[in-house]
Amino acid sequence: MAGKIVINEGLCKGCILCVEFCPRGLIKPTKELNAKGYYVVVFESDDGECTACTLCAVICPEVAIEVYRE
Amino acid sequence: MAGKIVINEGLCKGCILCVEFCPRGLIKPTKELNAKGYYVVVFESDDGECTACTLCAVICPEVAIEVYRE
Amino acid sequence: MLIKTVFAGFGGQGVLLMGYVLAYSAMLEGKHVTYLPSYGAEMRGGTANCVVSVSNEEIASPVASSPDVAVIMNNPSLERFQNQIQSGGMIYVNSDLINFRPLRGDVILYEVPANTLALEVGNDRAANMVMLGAFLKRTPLVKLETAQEVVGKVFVDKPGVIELNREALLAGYQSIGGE
Amino acid sequence: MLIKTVFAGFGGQGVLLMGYVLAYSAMLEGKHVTYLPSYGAEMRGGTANCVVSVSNEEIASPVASSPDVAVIMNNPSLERFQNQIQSGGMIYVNSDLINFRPLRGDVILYEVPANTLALEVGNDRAANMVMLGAFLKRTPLVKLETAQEVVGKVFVDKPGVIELNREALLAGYQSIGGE
Amino acid sequence: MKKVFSRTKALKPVPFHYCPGCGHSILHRLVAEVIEEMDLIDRAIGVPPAGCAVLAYNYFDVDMGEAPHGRGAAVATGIKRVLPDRLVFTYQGDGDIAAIGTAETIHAANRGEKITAIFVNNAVYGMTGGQMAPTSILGQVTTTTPRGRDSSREGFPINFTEVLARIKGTAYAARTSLHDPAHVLKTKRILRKAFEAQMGGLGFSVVEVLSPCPTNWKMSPPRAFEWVKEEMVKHYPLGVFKEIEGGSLAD
Amino acid sequence: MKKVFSRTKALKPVPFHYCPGCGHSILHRLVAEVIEEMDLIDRAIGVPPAGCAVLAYNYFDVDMGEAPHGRGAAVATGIKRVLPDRLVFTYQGDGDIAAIGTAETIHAANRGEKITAIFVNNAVYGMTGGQMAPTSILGQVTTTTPRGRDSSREGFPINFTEVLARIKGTAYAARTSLHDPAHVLKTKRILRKAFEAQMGGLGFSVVEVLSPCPTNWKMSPPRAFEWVKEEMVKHYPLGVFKEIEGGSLAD
Amino acid sequence: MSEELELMRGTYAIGEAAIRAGCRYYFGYPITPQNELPEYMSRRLPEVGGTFLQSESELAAINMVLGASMAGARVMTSSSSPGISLMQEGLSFMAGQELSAVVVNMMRGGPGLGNIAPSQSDYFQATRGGGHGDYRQIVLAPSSVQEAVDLTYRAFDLADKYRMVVLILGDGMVAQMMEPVRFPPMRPLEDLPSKNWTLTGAKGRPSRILRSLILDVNDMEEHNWKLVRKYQQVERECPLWEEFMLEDAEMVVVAFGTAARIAKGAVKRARKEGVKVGLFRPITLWPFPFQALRGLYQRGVDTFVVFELNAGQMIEDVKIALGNGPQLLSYARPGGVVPNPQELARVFSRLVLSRRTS
Amino acid sequence: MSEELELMRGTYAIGEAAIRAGCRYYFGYPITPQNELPEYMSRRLPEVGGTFLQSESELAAINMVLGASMAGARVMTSSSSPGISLMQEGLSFMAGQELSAVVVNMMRGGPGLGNIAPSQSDYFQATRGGGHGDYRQIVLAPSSVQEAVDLTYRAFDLADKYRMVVLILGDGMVAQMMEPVRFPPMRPLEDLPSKNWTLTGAKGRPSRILRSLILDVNDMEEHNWKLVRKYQQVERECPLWEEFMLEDAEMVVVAFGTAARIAKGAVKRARKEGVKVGLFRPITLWPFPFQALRGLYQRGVDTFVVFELNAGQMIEDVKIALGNGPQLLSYARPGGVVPNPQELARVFSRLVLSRRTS
Ligand SMILES: Cc1ncc(C[n+]2csc(CCOP(=O)(O)OP(=O)(O)O)c2C)c(N)n1
Ligand SMILES: Cc1ncc(C[n+]2csc(CCOP(=O)(O)OP(=O)(O)O)c2C)c(N)n1
Ligand code: SF4
Ligand code: SF4
Ligand code: SF4
Ligand code: SF4
Ligand code: SF4
Ligand code: SF4
Ligand SMILES: [Mg+2]
Ligand SMILES: [Mg+2]
Repeated sequence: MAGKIVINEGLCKGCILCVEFCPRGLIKPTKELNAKGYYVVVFESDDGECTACTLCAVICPEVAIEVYRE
Repeated sequence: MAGKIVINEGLCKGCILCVEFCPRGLIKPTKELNAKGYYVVVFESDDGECTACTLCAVICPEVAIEVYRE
Repeated sequence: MLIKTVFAGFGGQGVLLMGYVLAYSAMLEGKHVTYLPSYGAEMRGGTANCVVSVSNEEIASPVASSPDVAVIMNNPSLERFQNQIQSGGMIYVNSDLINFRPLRGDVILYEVPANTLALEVGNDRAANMVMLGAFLKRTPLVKLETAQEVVGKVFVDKPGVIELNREALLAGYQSIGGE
Repeated sequence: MLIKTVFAGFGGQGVLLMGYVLAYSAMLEGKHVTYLPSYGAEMRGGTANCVVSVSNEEIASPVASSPDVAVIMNNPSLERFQNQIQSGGMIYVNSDLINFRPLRGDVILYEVPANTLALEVGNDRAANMVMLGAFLKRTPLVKLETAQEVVGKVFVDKPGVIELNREALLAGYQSIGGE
Repeated sequence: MKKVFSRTKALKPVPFHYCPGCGHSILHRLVAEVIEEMDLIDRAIGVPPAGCAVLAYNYFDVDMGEAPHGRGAAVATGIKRVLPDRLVFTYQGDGDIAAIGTAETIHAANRGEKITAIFVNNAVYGMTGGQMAPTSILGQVTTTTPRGRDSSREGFPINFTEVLARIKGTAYAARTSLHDPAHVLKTKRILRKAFEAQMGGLGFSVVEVLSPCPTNWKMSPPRAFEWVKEEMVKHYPLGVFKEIEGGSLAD
Repeated sequence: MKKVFSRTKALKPVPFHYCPGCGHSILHRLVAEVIEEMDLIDRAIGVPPAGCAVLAYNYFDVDMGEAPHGRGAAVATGIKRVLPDRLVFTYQGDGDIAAIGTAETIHAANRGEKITAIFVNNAVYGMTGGQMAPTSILGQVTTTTPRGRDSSREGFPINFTEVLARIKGTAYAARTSLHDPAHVLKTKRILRKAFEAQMGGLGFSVVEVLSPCPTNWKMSPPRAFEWVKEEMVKHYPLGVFKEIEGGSLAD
Repeated sequence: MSEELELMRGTYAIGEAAIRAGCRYYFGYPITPQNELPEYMSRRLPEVGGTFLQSESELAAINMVLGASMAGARVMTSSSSPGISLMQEGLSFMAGQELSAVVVNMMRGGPGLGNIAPSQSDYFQATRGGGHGDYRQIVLAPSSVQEAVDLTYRAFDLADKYRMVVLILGDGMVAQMMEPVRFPPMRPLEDLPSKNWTLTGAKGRPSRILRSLILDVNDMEEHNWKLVRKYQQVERECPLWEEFMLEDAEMVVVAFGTAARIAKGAVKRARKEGVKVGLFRPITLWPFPFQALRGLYQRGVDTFVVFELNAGQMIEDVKIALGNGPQLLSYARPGGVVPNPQELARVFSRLVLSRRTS
Repeated sequence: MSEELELMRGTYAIGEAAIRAGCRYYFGYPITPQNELPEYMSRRLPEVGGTFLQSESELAAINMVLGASMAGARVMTSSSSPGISLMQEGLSFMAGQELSAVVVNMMRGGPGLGNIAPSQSDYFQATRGGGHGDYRQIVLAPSSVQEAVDLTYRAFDLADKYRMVVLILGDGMVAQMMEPVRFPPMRPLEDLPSKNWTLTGAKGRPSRILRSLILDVNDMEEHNWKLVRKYQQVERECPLWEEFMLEDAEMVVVAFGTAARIAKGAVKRARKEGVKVGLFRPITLWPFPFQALRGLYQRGVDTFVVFELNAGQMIEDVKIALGNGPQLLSYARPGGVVPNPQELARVFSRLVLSRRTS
């Protein structure tokens, strides 16, 4: 059941809702600005930590997250 | 408790609601037309029959009935 | 010649129908015709009227501020229209229901006991057609036969009453003396 | 001389306040002035801007299709305004937040590390006043002192931040070299 | 002999223009009587509707100001906010209040405006000649429902007073009827309650009155009164749906 | 690896213009996903509002036709009566549906129009800059209630979905929220129910969605989501208020 | 229905003409003096598979029309002055979205509730657009029941051709009066022009948007100019008018609708008394027949009287048409008063007389 | 507040001016670009014992205004184009009932939703009455924040004096722009003119009726003529305009509001290049300053350009004023585009040049 996510930085608006709602705490805010001027977030996970539960994607307002499962 | 009513013929529109609702049946339709062209009604009562219950006046849409009591 | 007739009475008396039969007949006879009913708040309280204009030429106004002829079915309508009629015009009154007469000397008055006559042919609800018949005698804008034909069209859904109404037209027509 | 300046950035960066302090100062110095903020849907997504026009004469249009000067607080605003500035005009950028530079050679660019300087005087929320101070050095539409006076009026309900903002103005002013 | 029933002086001494047997006439008298009895003739301001009662200002001997069709609640809001100590009431037909005036009425109620809506439900658009009203009952033939009102096409008769009763700012909401003298008398008591709720500053009050329209129903007046009793009351139960006590509106 | 979450093709491949953390964006995706899953992309017609979602037509990849502010239900009625087999939905803010659109919405519901209203309750007028909405809660400071909403002046937060649930032509009425992923998922299931009620011809359906507006609430997105959960849900209980089964609407 | 003459009132005739033109949807709200039109539609539309819906208000009605039009239908609503005022926002939206529909306004007298007598006081509203923004609607003003039929029948084609709202502007007289009429044939729905812009679900084509919001000012200007060009095309292609006894007229009466009908009678009367007067009757009020009217002036007529049942509205268009060359007089009767032809003929005679002596 | 100069945005300034003029009631509904006016009123009115109420719609707002006006208050509402369209029925009623109020329209571009940029495309609606019936409203068009203050202050007196609605017609520019302003003094409520027609309860006087329904056509006509006479009085007494650099102008630009402001800048620029152009700025759009404009023509100006931020609406009034004598040109920019003075100056130069050569 291991998974991973891919964040589309261009779409991200830095709302950090994914950060807030990832039950495993795998997404982190950064001080990186994207082209639109938002601080993007990063997925930081060791293999297997992400369960591909999709909750981050479910809450992401920008449809910026894709989720993959083994 | 004897009473009587006075019908203002000029106001009467011949709807016969008073006729319908007088519990004592003291008001009668006629074939008399008033100036506006309506068939007026008459109060026909022997002394004491009318109880001055005011129901005829209460239902009369035209405020055409006044009620008197001994 | 342009003749404007007002038909007036209570709502239930079929005054609009009188006008309609006249107007329809005029159309069938190839005349120019307009029919203008009263409408809206004017009808509150149950009175109704219509103005039928018949002419050989295009008709300018369907309104009649002073009609040539009035066919009147009740007291309030007579009160309202008696002084509007053209000098030299005609007033037909339903003498069964109207208990006063116009004071004017410059109009011709026809008294038609319309309810009585209608009862005689079978039903006093046909009093309107009696009045129309009487009207056609002295205001021959259309032929009696045309009106009778139209009655057939108007009551196409109630064939039972057609004959009655035709007879009522005739009774009214015949009730007025002279040619 | 009519000078139009656009102040632009994110909503929270105090860009409207920069413009307001400039406009107010110009008013106090007896100049003609207009201040036109962006409004409505334009502000959705959190960006904001305003145009301040200062002149010795009546001002026709408060709009600036090509401003003389731009004071820019974030990337998207620089992208949007960099090509609108008059040839020969000036662009002040907050070099702490803006990670690219306009390609044009025909404008004068001032880089102001506004957040850093603001932090130095006490709080990086005063970055806007640093930018305004810098702006006033090379675009001396009003005196620095006037702007500092206005800051006192603007923050009359928060006296605690007045001094900070005055110092930020000064820090910005001094950050730009030359006279 | 003592006069025990005579014309209230809150009505001007002029005959009504309404059709014979029309409920509007009865209700006018009741409203006027209550205004007189509460001694509010010189403090009442009425807002007549577009509808058969459009000429209500010819009858009520109090200040009256016309509203566009359906906007009575908004107009009354404007008056009342300027003159908070006056009695301000609207008089509205079912079309007026429950069709075109839906939004204004619901929001005046929701704001708890201290006004009273007198809502005459005659199940048709009377003035315009008997078209379907929002309150026309299922199966009822009107000039715009020649096949009878059908819920799948024309929707349902709307119980608007119940809707208003559930709005928070409503202090008093009741439905009553005019179909016989007893109900006429009851209607009067209910009108008084509604006015009292207003003058007590409790909130919005509404009284729906089931009222015969013999003309558009094409019935004799006695038959029309019966129809109210037999058909309308079935769809529109009588009663007081809400009555709050002094001060209890605040959340 | 298998992709288990990707963008629905009922959304055009363009970024949203909404503020960071705005509920509109989430809800757009949900609606689009349901349309795709029900295989209605080529049979859906949407009616966007005036409101922050005015540009919804830039995102939904289905036919979209604009309505004047508040008139969504009337516009959708017009569309649906012409094309009875299409999915017709409105997307409306709280101001749009529950203030200016009150009458149109209630009467569309009352007629049992086979349309679905998606009603985004963010307790403010978002697009115009954060004025009081009919749904603003008591005490809430907005740009037109600088002292906080006070029921005696500004009336009560209106529970409009409950009002609609009690209207006879309503087949489905529910309130849901976006304040965490679980509720987002639940919202999607409820949207599907509402669309199914429509396509099943059962009547009017409405889904009220409690939705954060970080910008006008002046909160960070996470804080705004919390506020929905803690404050809004108190005033606006979640749940299905009405759900009728096939054919049972007829009286 | 047959193609014989029938005696019909204006409202019914308009309803029937609409149905024959392919209209299958009617949304509206009662108001005198046009109640018989929705009433007719409520009976008749279901017979032809159409939909009649009595809306909760005029505001709802025009927005239902807007929706039905987006969905591609031939659709109609009708009302009278106050109700039409309530539709102004919707009409502006329909113009912005370029939607077609037919709207009937049977005008009444006075601002506010006024009265229900024949009147023409919504001329400004109809021709200038009572709603906001730069837009126009085609305004057709019948003066007989037959013309009401013919113009209504045509209105739907115009509405579809130009993607515009067409307004039939009448009054209680045209609405209530019965006259003999002959109907044009029933249009089979299959023969109606197809539309490539409607919202029907994106089946086999990209999804569509119909909207009036255009945030970018340059795009908005472009859109407005596009509308203007369309309106200019209509101004070239659509003006309609009637000329009556104009050949040798010394004075021309300009009047439309009911007023024109009365004026025609008055012209005939005045002619009998040797007064050389003629009638110019705009049938389209927008586009106003400027050219044709100007032509009369160029042909030498130097006195014009504008007769209208309002306080003087169309006279502005006549002024614009004629400039300050000719003598321009106003005979205006606001409030529902319909003078009779005799009275009007006297006015004309007096005017011509005073013109001769001056 | 002091009588010093303040830097204030148009919406706030209008709100403050209204309060100083004695306005204590505001009913309105949000719409861009004038939201800050209701917002200001929501803060400020309670401070002076007044009432701010956010209504459920513009329809409700105008009818609340109608009610408050009947009750005798100085009352105001404000909106922008679509919202003003929704008020047309109410405005017609207010005219019929002769009620006074001040209504602010901060216009936006395009029909329908359009956009929120500065535009002048509600000129027709404002000056001809978008509602039904024969009626007018006084229309004041400020072109600076100070003028917005002065006109608003005056508007309440005009409204009371003539028992009319006074419309302040601006746009996003006037609404949103800040400029230095000086406020007139606060009017004590006791000093406001008393009214003998309001509904306050029939205490010590006969009961009163305020209505617009007048069923009898002759009475209705009488009422309409009474309104017309009042409007004629306003036409005599109230026109306002500004003349700028007209003395030796070969060409006159006619523009109002925002457009006039830009035009003034353009005139100055063009003058610098020797182009003899001047500006005529109507301040009251109704009554339009016909006489004054005609006077210019009589003084010999033979070329007029109408510059407006719409597709060409005021030009009709200019045509009516000038007839077909002078050369009349239109420079119209619909949809919210505000050209800059430079651009406009070029247009003027070109026009004057072509005039000289032709
Ligand atoms: C805006 C507007 N639309 C329509 C009308 C026409 N109209 C007048 S009264 C009325 C409805 C009357 O019905 P109701 O409110 O039930 O009152 P009733 O006459 O039955 O007492 C209508 C539609 C109007 N005056 N104004
Ligand atoms: C007739 C009309 N009035 C007002 C407006 C301005 N307006 C646009 S959106 C809106 C309300 C937005 O609030 P809401 O419906 O709650 O949607 P949100 O933006 O919060 O999603 C208003 C008042 C308008 N466009 N049209
Ligand atoms: S899929 Fe689940 S576990 Fe993985 S990052 Fe997203 S929220 Fe965290
Ligand atoms: S939820 Fe989406 S938009 Fe928000 S921070 Fe995470 S990836 Fe970015
Ligand atoms: S008072 Fe009573 S008893 Fe007497 S007539 Fe009237 S109803 Fe009959
Ligand atoms: S109730 Fe009144 S109006 Fe009716 S018949 Fe009796 S007296 Fe006449
Ligand atoms: S139509 Fe009906 S409601 Fe109207 S007055 Fe007549 S009976 Fe009364
Ligand atoms: S203002 Fe609020 S509702 Fe509108 S886009 Fe921003 S967050 Fe969303
Ligand atoms: Mg009714
Ligand atoms: Mg909202």
